[in-house]
Amino acid sequence: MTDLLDVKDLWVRFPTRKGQFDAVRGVSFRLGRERLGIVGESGSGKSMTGRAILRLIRAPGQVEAAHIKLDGEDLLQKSEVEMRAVRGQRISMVMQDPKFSLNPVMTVGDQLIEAYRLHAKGTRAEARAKAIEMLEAVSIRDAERVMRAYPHEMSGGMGQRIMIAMMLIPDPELLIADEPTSALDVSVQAQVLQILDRLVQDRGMGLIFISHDLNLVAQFCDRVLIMYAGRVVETCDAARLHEATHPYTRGLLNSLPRFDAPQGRLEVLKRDPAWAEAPSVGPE
Amino acid sequence: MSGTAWREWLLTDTPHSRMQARAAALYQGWLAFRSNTLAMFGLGILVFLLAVAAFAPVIAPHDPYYQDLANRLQPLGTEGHSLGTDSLGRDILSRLIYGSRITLYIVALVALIAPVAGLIVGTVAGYVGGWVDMVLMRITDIFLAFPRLVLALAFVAALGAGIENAVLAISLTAWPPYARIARAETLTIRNSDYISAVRLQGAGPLRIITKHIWPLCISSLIVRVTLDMAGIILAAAGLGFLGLGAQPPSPEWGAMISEGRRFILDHWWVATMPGLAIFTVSLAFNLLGDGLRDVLDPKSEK
Amino acid sequence: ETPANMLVIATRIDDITSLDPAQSFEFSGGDVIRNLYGKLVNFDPLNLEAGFQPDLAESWEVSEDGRTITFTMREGVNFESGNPVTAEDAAFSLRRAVKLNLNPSFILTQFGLTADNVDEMIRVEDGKLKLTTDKAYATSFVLNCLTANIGSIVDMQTVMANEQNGDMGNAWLSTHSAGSGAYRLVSWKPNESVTLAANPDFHEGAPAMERVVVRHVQESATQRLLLERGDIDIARNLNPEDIAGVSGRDGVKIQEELKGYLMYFSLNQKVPELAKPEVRQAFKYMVDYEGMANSFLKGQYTVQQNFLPRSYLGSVDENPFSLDIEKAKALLAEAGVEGLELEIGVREVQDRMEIAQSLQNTFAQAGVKLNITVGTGAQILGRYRARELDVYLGTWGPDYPDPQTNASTFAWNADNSDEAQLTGVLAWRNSWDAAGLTEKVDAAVVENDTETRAQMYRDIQAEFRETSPFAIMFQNIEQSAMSENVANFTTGQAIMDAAYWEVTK
Amino acid sequence: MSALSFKDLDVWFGEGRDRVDAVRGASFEVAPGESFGLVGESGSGKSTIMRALTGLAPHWSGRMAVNGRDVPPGKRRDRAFYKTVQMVFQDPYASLHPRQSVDQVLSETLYLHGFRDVEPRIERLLDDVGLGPTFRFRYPHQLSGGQRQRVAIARALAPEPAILLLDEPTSALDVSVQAEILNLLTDLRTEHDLTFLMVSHDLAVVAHMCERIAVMRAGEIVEVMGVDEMRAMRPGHPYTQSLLEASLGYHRG
Amino acid sequence: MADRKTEGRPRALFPRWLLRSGVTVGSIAVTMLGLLFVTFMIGRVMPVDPVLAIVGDRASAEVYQQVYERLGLDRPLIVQFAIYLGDVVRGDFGMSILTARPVAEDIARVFPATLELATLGTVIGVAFGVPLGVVAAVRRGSWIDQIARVVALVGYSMPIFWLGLMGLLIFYGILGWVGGPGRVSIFYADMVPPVTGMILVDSALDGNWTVFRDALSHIVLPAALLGYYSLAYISRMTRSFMLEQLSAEYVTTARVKGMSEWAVIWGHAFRNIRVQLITVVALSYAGLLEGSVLTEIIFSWPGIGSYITTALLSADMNAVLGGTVVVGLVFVLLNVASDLLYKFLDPRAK
Ligand SMILES: Nc1ncnc2c1ncn2[C@@H]1O[C@H](COP(=O)(O)OP(=O)(O)OP(=O)(O)O)[C@@H](O)[C@H]1O
Ligand SMILES: Nc1ncnc2c1ncn2[C@@H]1O[C@H](COP(=O)(O)OP(=O)(O)OP(=O)(O)O)[C@@H](O)[C@H]1O
Ligand SMILES: [Mg+2]
Ligand SMILES: [Mg+2]
Ligand code: NI
Repeated sequence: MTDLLDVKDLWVRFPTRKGQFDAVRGVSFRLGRERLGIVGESGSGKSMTGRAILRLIRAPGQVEAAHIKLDGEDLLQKSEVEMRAVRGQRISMVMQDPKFSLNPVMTVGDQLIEAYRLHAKGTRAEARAKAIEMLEAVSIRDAERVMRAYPHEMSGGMGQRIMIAMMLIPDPELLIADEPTSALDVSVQAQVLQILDRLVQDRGMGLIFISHDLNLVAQFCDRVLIMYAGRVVETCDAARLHEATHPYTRGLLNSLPRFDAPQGRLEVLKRDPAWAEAPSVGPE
Repeated sequence: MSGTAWREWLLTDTPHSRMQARAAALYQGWLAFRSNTLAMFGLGILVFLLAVAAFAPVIAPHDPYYQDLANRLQPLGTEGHSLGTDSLGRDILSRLIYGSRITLYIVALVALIAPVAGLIVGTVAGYVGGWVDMVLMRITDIFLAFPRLVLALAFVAALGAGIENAVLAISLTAWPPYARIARAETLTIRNSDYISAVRLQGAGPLRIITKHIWPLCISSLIVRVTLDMAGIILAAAGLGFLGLGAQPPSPEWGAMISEGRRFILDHWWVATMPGLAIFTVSLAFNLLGDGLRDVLDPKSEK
Repeated sequence: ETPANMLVIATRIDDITSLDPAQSFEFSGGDVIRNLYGKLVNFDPLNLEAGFQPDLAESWEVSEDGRTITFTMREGVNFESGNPVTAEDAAFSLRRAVKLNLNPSFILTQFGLTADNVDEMIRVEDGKLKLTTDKAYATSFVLNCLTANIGSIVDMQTVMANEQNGDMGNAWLSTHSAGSGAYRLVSWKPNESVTLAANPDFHEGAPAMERVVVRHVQESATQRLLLERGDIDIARNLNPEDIAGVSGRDGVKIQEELKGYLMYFSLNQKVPELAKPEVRQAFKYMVDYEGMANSFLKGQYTVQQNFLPRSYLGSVDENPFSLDIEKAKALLAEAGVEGLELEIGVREVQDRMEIAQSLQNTFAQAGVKLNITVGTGAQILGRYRARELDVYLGTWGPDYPDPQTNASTFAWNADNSDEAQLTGVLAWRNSWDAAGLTEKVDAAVVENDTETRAQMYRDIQAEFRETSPFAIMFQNIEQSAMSENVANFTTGQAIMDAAYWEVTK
Repeated sequence: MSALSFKDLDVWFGEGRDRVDAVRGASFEVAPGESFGLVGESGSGKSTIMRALTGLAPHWSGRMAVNGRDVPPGKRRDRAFYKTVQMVFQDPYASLHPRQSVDQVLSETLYLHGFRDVEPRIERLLDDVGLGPTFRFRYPHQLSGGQRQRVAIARALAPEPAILLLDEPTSALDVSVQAEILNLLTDLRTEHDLTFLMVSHDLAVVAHMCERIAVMRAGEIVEVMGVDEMRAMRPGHPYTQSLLEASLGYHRG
Repeated sequence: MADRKTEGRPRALFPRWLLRSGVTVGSIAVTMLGLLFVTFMIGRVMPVDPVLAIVGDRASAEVYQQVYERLGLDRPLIVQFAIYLGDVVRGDFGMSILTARPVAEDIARVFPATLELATLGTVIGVAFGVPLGVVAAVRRGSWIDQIARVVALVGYSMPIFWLGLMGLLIFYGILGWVGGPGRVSIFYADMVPPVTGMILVDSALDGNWTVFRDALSHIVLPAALLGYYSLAYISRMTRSFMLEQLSAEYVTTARVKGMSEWAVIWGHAFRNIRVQLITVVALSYAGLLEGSVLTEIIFSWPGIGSYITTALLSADMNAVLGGTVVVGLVFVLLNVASDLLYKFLDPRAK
């Protein structure tokens, strides 16, 4: 069986004043129809990895990889026009910051309808119906009103759900969700995760779930990549995240304050320069 | 110290003194600027212009005021007058060279007055708000709504013709847009956390405006000013065209163009050469402005 | 390209402020009015040298005492309204001009006419018009004055029908015509155009050009392009370079006419150094007359160092001064003047600014520093009239075709005190007491023998040339460029305004 | 006498129909030396209480007192007030002037509070917040989020205040950095005898830092409780209950 | 301004929109009043003598004095201003010295000419400037960007009369492609009844297409010239607005959806700069309406710019004041209109 996604030796480079900066360095992983979590501290290259898959790194950034295969087709070989058919239709991405990721002067409805009609040849009414259905699916109560509203009238949490709805409309095979729940209240967060969960289980969608929140990833995902300084330092089954061995992962886990019991001091991560140097942990 | 050591010292992320920090910030800005070839090209032109202005007496082949009525309106490439001569037989090249002084003078003066006035009005209006804002913005509107030429002409007419007054007049018409920009910028800055933080230290409005808001507005103003330079030179030329700018026989470029206007059909170079000079300078300022925008825009800092 | 029965002229008409002959006092306004109104006496456009000729007055007689002229009116001439032209209309027109007391009224009031006595002095008897003056002026002087536009005869009934607030129709007549001339006014759009339509009943015969359009075209280059493309028949404001540019062209001809106005500079006698006779003399040697006339003024100005324009009664052709820096220096040294620094006021007109720069250049050679102040006409004139300028560079145009017009301003100053406010008198503006010329001018104006009178003016000018603080430099030549097929167009030369009714194409 | 006392505090923004009542009838006391937490969903008015106290939210009514002294109405506060009460903002990226170096930020603060021995104080402050002297001349863009937050804390500590208001001091930071900052705050509190009023929506953080906690919802304080009660999941109000339950994490259904 | 207490009044008396528009109208009025006052004062302190403008160079002191008093110049300034203000409110701008007719009538004649020219110029400027700016931003740093820059800068830095005369020489003088200076050819002048004063509109209304074509051939060149000038400004501003939008995250979102680049640029990014663009366009339109004196002079276009300038140079203060008021009003109204559009187009502006 071919994997849904097969990324091999992915590099993302930015030229800067002080020479070249590698945001992602040799990341390789495979993804089936499952939930893959990517965690790591800020700036570790999580979002860049996600964007690189869609070839959305803006110049002067460059993407290099041995291959990025989606169902066996190498995305890197595709022309920009062919890529357009992949984006949205086959791979979607929920962007990190909903506040800036929605067009401020278009109504939510228009943006959702647009997402549908880019790939499906349906009528506007169909698109509308689908949009409302998706909004309701992400537990937005007043979908009709939200369709008419503008992004700035939405709270951060609603924006994030709209973003998710929008990206799910074309029924992608693979969804990359970049911190999709960070702005959500804990209760809504649960609902959203449930939706994603169902899509993976019922429809066999692949999901890359990027997050800060180690506990959440551990509970929600099947597998986890832990990134540090553009590399994958460890990969493990989500359920066994708490048994992770890499000192970085352990450090992250330990530095969390605990709700259930008081602690004196929190443990502080001691960074080891060697972590950044070591090669990425890959599937082979 | 060797060159590389200097570089190292300047490029450090961990400066050790205020001076080094300043120098490093400047140097990094310079590096960013330098990598922009076009901006460097613009800068080059301006440096050249400065040099020309400074060494005008050395460079100029003739006295810019020397008249030779028998030798008037010589075409381009005439022996001894490579850019020809004007209506009174004066050497155009020499006049252009000397004129660069006046052009620079105008540009420098307007650039000093208009943005500063705009900055003060705009930031005060934006920061203080309320009726102060109302009053200042109404005044700004009034000046903005004035036909510019009327205002400038009236001003020049009231104070008499002459380059200083022309400059003052242009400044008087040029400040309102700057005030608008500064105000808009101030409005976005004034509620930011870092301004709140200074307020929590008990800083007064004057201090906040001058020490905290100005430095942030200045960069966008600088960019805007460099983009407006061509306009300023031409506005001065426009006044000159109406006889109200630089007084004859001063070789101000705008005045030269308007003198040459009479011969444009048969002796096109008389007006075109100073026109090209203005074009070059404004191109230079524009390229420079674009480059500065990249360097100064905080958003581009990573 | 222009229709055969239509004459299209490009010129600058932005100086027109009124087309009421009792008010209009500008060049372009004069050009229009000349074609709209008949006068008692008038010049023949095609024979200006002949002097004034009968027009609406068929003949005239001068009384014994020389103070009253009786005009017999021509019969059968009608105004454009159809009303006949009568002596009553003529009397009304002249009285009206005196009573309105607008800019040009001095041309009539200098004969002792006032609002109070004008009904007495101008009267109609037996269908004849009688004009009485306070002194026995030279008849030629009086009649020359009546050829000025203020002597236009307007249609009394029409004008009074349009009176508003006792303005004797002034407001209405500013934008309408009520005359008996070759044309009537169709429209005057300020800064845009003046359109005239032929008066088919014109007493000298219907004009060939049924419509005349005078377009306001500011730029010489624009006028030239219009002419070259055939969109206009005549371009009146081409500068020397554009004249040179079109003169070789097929189908274009240049017509040169000597005009009346003079280019001069004057020295304010309030400046002590300038009041010295040697200094006044010296300045006249510091001007590159020939150089300017042959370069940037080429073809448009001719050297003239006397206050009467050539072709005026008594005009002389003696131009003794030329650029002579050494002589000027010697004269300055003689007067003990050195390091003189002066301000010259100039209007923002290109040729004047160039003249000023040339003066600046030659003055500097003689050791006099000249600072140029450029300003709008109103600005510079204001200071000139207030006697504030050290040196004034400007033009002067005669107001009527009689030597008195210039003599009375250049060489006449009845009271040189500041309080006198004789702001219309150039000698006064320069604080010059006219050094005994005043009386001579007064004498000349009442001399009835024309040759004697002419000689008197020649003498005045000889003295004036040497002693006055006026350095008269040039007389204007108007170069009109026109399509070759245009014939009989005249701008009126030195004494008159343009006339269109003889034009053919 | 309480370090901070709020009584029937109403805070609102805007006028007329635009009016938003951000805080309604809030009352609570913070004892000297205590660390008091404010939790609640986003937009419930937590930051607004702090902003009202420091004069950054102009419209309020009710009573606020610092060390027993009533805060005057309006937004004017005297310098003595700012010497007592200081605040650390939520977003370290927004709370530092982009064109001022650490040195400038701190020296200006010290200058404004009338300290003349600026040099040694800056060094000590940097030391206090765990930044070496090497950071002194850096500009914000040369600092990481955590480092910026330390500078912000140093700035707040500069006038030697007794009371520190902390508005989600770690929510913009990584978990690893969060631990460092929280440790730093704990240390500083003991060292300088500080009183904390701290806002966060992360219950674990609040639980870690505070002794007592007020739960806010829609501008109102629904409950004030001790940290132990919270840990023991014994809320007195249904909203607190749901908050607590949700924060336990996601369970696959 | 004193704020009257509104306490105790039922709020419903002042619905929000009424209050808002009241404030708008009020601020327009205040601006206009200020404008009038400043212009008036300029007119009076200027050392240019309005009397001289009327009586001319040769007038005697007596005539001068007479006119001086007729103009009311002997009265205190503030009284003069009050009288003037009263007249203006009644729509009476007084008589122009230069044209011997009411200033209002003059303006009604010259303003449509400028309006026609400026409108067409703006249309041209927008039609070419916006795409140019967008392309320059999208292809930032490429040769297209550089060319766009040079094209814009030539427009910015070559004096308009230079371009104008060269244009006339080439397109009219040599090629004969366009009509010459002036609004219509002489023989078509006054052929269509003036309704709006804009010949293109009037001839279209009249159905007289010959005149329309002729007028069009006359207006294209000056309009293209003004258009070029505003193109320069608009394209530079468009470029900088677009650059900002193109780096925004929502643009990436649109790409994620699989939109074509073209749709991303025009459908998303461009939508966000419309508001800013409108302000810029309004400003440049106002600038053109203010009258490009030089263009008007070169093309013998009897517009408001040269009207005001001529008036100013001749101290025809009534005309200057009237012209300034009209231009100022247009400016303020354009401002208000662009604000309204702003509110309409940008949902964030409430
Ligand atoms: N245009 C750019 N030029 C240079 N470096 C960049 C650019 N964009 C991003 N980077 C760098 O790439 C690295 C990876 O960024 P990325 O956004 O993937 O981090 P992240 O793991 O998603 O962090 P976060 O949790 O904060 O979202 C960061 O160090 C960032 O500074
Ligand atoms: N300047 C303001 N103008 C109008 N409303 C405001 C303003 N500042 C805050 N609000 C409103 O006041 C309410 C409380 O805001 P506040 O910032 O105190 O919430 P918070 O509890 O701190 O939320 P968060 O956890 O998101 O920081 C919100 O509804 C907010 O929209
Ligand atoms: Mg990210
Ligand atoms: Mg908050
Ligand atoms: Ni060394």
